[in-house]
Amino acid sequence: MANLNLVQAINLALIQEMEKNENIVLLGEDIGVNGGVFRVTEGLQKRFGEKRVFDTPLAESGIIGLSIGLAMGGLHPVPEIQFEGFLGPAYDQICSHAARMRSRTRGAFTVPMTIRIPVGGGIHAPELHSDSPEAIYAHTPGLKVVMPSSPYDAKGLLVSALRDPDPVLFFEPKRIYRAYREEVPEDEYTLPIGKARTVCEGDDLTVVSWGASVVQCMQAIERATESGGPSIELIDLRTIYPFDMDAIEASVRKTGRCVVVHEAPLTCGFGSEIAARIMEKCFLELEAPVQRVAGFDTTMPYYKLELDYLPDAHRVARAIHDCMAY
Amino acid sequence: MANLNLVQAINLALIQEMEKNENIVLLGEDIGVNGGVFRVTEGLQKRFGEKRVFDTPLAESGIIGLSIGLAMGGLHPVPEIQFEGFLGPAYDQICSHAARMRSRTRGAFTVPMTIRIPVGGGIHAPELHSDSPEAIYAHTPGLKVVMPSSPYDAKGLLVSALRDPDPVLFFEPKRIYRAYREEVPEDEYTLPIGKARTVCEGDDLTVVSWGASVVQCMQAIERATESGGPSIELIDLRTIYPFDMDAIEASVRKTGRCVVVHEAPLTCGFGSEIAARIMEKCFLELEAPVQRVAGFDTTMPYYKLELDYLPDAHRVARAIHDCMAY
Amino acid sequence: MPITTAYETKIDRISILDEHGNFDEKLGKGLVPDADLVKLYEAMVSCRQLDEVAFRLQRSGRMGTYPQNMGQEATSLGAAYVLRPDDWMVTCYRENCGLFWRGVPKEAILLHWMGDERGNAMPKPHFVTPIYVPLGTQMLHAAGLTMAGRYQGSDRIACTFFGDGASSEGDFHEACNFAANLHIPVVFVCQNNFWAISTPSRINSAAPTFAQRGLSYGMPCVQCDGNDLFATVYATKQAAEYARKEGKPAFIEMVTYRLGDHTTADDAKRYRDQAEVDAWKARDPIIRIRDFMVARKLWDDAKEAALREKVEHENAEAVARAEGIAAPHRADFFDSMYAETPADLAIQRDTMHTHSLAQDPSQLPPEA
Amino acid sequence: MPITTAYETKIDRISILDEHGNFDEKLGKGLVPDADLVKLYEAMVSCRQLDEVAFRLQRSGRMGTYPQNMGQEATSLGAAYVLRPDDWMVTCYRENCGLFWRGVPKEAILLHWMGDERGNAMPKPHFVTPIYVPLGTQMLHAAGLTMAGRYQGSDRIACTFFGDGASSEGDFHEACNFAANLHIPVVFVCQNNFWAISTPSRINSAAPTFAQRGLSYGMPCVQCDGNDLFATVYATKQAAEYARKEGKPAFIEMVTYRLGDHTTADDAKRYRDQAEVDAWKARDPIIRIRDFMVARKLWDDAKEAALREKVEHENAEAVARAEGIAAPHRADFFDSMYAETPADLAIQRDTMHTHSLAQDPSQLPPEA
Ligand SMILES: Cc1ncc(C[n+]2csc(CCOP(=O)(O)OP(=O)(O)O)c2C)c(N)n1
Ligand SMILES: Cc1ncc(C[n+]2csc(CCOP(=O)(O)OP(=O)(O)O)c2C)c(N)n1
Ligand SMILES: [Mg+2]
Ligand SMILES: [Mg+2]
Repeated sequence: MANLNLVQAINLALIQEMEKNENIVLLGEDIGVNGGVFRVTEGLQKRFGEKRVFDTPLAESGIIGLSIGLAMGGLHPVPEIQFEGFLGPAYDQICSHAARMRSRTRGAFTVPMTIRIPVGGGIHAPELHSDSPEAIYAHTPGLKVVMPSSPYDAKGLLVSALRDPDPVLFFEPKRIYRAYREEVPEDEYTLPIGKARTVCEGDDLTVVSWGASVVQCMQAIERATESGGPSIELIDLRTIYPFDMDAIEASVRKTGRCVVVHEAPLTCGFGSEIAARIMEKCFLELEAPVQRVAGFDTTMPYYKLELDYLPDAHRVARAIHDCMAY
Repeated sequence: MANLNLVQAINLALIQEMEKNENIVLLGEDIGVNGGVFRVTEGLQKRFGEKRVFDTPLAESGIIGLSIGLAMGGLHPVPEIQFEGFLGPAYDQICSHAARMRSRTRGAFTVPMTIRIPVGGGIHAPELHSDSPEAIYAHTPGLKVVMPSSPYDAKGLLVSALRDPDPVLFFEPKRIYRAYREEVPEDEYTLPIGKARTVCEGDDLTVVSWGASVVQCMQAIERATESGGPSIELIDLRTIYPFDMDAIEASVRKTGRCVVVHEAPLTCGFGSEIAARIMEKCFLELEAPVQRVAGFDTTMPYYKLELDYLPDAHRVARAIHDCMAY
Repeated sequence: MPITTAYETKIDRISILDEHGNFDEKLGKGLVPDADLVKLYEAMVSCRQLDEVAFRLQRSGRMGTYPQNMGQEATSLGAAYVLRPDDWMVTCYRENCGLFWRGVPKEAILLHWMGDERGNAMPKPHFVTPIYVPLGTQMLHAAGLTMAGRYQGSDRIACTFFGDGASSEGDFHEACNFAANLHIPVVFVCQNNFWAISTPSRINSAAPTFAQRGLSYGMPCVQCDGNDLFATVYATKQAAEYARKEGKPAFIEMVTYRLGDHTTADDAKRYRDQAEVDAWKARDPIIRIRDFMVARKLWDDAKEAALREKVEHENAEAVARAEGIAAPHRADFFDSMYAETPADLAIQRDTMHTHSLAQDPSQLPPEA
Repeated sequence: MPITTAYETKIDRISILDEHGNFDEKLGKGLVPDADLVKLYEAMVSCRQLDEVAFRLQRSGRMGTYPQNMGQEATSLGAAYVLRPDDWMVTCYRENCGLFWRGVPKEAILLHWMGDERGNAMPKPHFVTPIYVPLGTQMLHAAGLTMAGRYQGSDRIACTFFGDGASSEGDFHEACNFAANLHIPVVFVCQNNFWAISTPSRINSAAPTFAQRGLSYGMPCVQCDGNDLFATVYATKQAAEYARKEGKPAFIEMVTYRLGDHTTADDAKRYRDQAEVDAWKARDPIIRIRDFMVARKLWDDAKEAALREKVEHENAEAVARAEGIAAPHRADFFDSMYAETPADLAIQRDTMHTHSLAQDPSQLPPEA
């Protein structure tokens, strides 16, 4: 049992799985000697050698396209895309090939691959270093999309991804890479892809979120509780696709109210899918419309204004208030 | 007043606007001598010369990237992407640049550009020639997304796009390129981007759709009406972003029931946004959960099974029945 | 010296059996044993005949859009003949002749164009990938497949095919660059058939050759007559030996010509002159080999007649197998998405024609 | 002849004032008038000093991540000196020296790195584009801007800069290919500074030069000493003249070195030896020109001291202007999305801190 931050938990998961499974290889920009710009792969090239951990040319489509070939050839590549803003050049290889290979070849070729991607805002970074594109990939059948919100979850979910026979986009919220530490077992454990986590239980309202926003939600809930507010249940989705609708449904059937929180733009963000499903599944139990607290329908602003863009505890609290008052 | 199909209506709109505005230039794969694989640009190179209508190298990112530069330089480029399945390589130029240029330069550079893209299934085409990615771009702030469902609308909307100061993705449903003809005025007219069209009025239920699916909806509604079913209002969204929520809201407040229909996969398709908004705006008036009839969360199958994938009149009718029976 | 030379290079052009029947003994002697030559010829004739059959199938509504290979048989066949059975051959959609040589069942290709994914379920032992639709994307997979093989201890290489048009895609550049810099032995074969649908090759490259596309990456580059089977064999042999020995990529431009329309959906008369087509008909790779064999008494009209009959029969059987396959099951496209179908997707599958998607079946009245 | 030559070429390397002070009169004489040389030197010194200021700003939390230009001043400056004021200069993020030469206000660059979009509102008359973050993407815009200019009847060309790493991106290939085949006069300048963050340039190209990246497209290619201002001026002059005259692109590799960390977020000691850095310090483009001017009595310590003072003062003022600008308004990022803000977006803007997004205000009780 060690006290680790999210970066260290991912690093540990990679080490342990690479020792178990020699088909796992890591590739990407600056992940070798440099250990990645966030140091997530620190020490791995030294430990596993240049055949298993290697730097690539600076080309994201190439990184993913090569990885697809590696996966078709029987390995489990773990490409790192340096920032989510640079997924764009790889969009076609991910959506036209990785997502389709199994289905278009009726299983003759498959793409077991875990794409690691730092995601989200709040770290004062330059342009295109602060976005949240998870909904784009959740709308693309054939992919799995994971976004942990804690070191413990990160390790357990990454191990599952590294053992998954299908392509997984593993989004790492950079805002909480080093925000806090928690106990993370050295011993092997996995967290199932597709299952949510109930962070705290409550009876009056359900908050659904994922990634760094979960932390904002916890703050808002604490305040609400301190000030004797409603009893709130917080669900951390953990995986965006497949997503744990059963957990959300059970909770909202109980509470009758729901607030969804994410950093990505509102329109067609994944919150819209959750809101639509809740209506479909819990229509008769709903006491208020599902509230969405999300990024706005604008480009993520440069860092001087980024905190005005990102959902924060205040906006979450306001949504809880509105939803309860409805 | 001429009787035109959708291809001819677009061709006419291009001719008329190009004659008015010499800053409009057309580019893309095989759009010149060949007139495009769907013949939408037939005769335009002959008419306007190779400087205004030209074939490009086979590279979609290049086509859009070059167009962005042309637009920054003061022209209004109209790039054609041969099939929606080949938008992938251009995703980064569209989302990282075209969508952001105005905002990231605070208006110093803008990208007036109309990207023409044949979209959707139902024509027995090969792989990646039958998809519906509109939600991906509706989730990307800075873009406008248009999809006409008739020759008349196509001309009016395209003229608006060609005069719009911001980047517009103009999706052309290939399934109805030549499906039918209708009266299309020779004279100039425009249809505003962001306004929906009420195809037929009704009191019991609202159907919202766009593109080729509108035709499927009309069939379903006819049948329902013939068999003395409910009175149904059909709204053709016409533009996916910005979208006409006022029209939907007004209709659903009246009917209390809604079915949304689109070809794209269900999860995080644009139907989810509409469903979520209806709940937000019309919660107290809703008598049943909004029903979504959409493509499934799978890769679009090859053509032997494509009709099992695409929403058809039967599935729309079933949804209407379910929604009314709720 | 203020001006020095930073780099200098030269690209060869290989031609062994030219369109006039001139045969270069020095390069050509012993390159292809007579017995093999006959088999290779038969393979080209068979592929050509299947092209005609496929065309008729499409016209009669029994197949979707189909891209004929006519005129380009010698490119992929020459490569397939040289490659080891366990080398990867990663192609686009105009390399039927090479794929069939490696044992890919003809019905697989037919099924693909009949709109049936089962045509892509390529039998692994052939070390080939299915037809690729998005241009320029497959070469990166060729590099990955080869790197994986090396990782697993094999000295397998890959040979990947793409067109003059596809070489304009960014992924082409990235694939070449990755292979060169990460030392992945891939033979890149650009099939320059002068057209990308209606776009003449000069719009895809203003350079004197496509072969020089490989110079950026420091690869050995060569151009060869792609309608000369001996030349495609020779060029691929040299490139493959280099790649396997050095563990590095090589680049070949095979100059050929698309004798038919781009696909059955295309009408080439709209954009190219018949004179150009006729000139290339005279350079047909099949005629060239037949004349060569006849001159050497390896072939005669009787053999030709027998071959025609055999080929028509075989191809008819392939069509029968393709059309005889059971209709795909509606559920197929759900169950092939993931190793394990997610619960929500299973519900979509099971209720696809009985309920509307959004509906929780438990809340439903029976269908009217 | 079965083996003929399909293509042959040679790439020159230009060096005029080398690191030992050797000056080639033949190429260098009259290339840069003494008066200009002094101004160019002052520009490099000023740019270098701003780099130091920016570094301190970042360390003291007054600016975000910043990429120093240190050591590469002569590349973009040589080009900017040659270009016509109405030629486009389309850069990445390490070309401050050239941009300042063209009159871009220093505070614009500072503002960008201070997380303020107003730093990107480049004044049109300078014909420059703002800093680009996604690598390799700007060269296509350079091609489009140039094509638009030609369409409007101007003979304006563009000069676009990118790094050794960025040349691995697919968009680089597409930009070169479009410019070559559609006859767009763009001068492509690859700044090879041997590193892409921690990635050595050999991983981005295994070829002997980056200059040969241009051979694929049949462009004239040249390599020059990027730390030799005379060489960058000479190479750009030749390329620009060719481009303007022929209406076609040209390619230049400028060999230079990044003396500082990749950015203030980077620690180059993790991946490169100090010895390598020291060797390059001896090739500093600024020192080289200073020694040259001193030897020719164009410069002395007094002038140097005066310049330092002037530069520090000017740069301090630029910082003051950048930091003195009013805080951006929250609404800015809504109102700059479209020429006309959509109604729904206006509601998001107006209610961003008073209501939760999903809520129809009309249905709301007043805030608690
Ligand atoms: C990425 C992508 N863009 C466009 C297309 C549409 N398309 C299919 S074939 C073709 C022309 C291909 O030309 P070339 O690469 O020379 O191959 P050829 O058909 O001549 O064998 C085009 C544009 C595609 N399949 N993929
Ligand atoms: C498309 C894209 N991928 C990755 C990055 C992250 N990144 C920023 S700078 C850099 C290295 C660039 O190296 P090079 O092109 O040689 O330019 P240099 O920094 O050496 O001037 C990387 C990988 C980016 N900005 N854009
Ligand atoms: Mg071709
Ligand atoms: Mg560099």
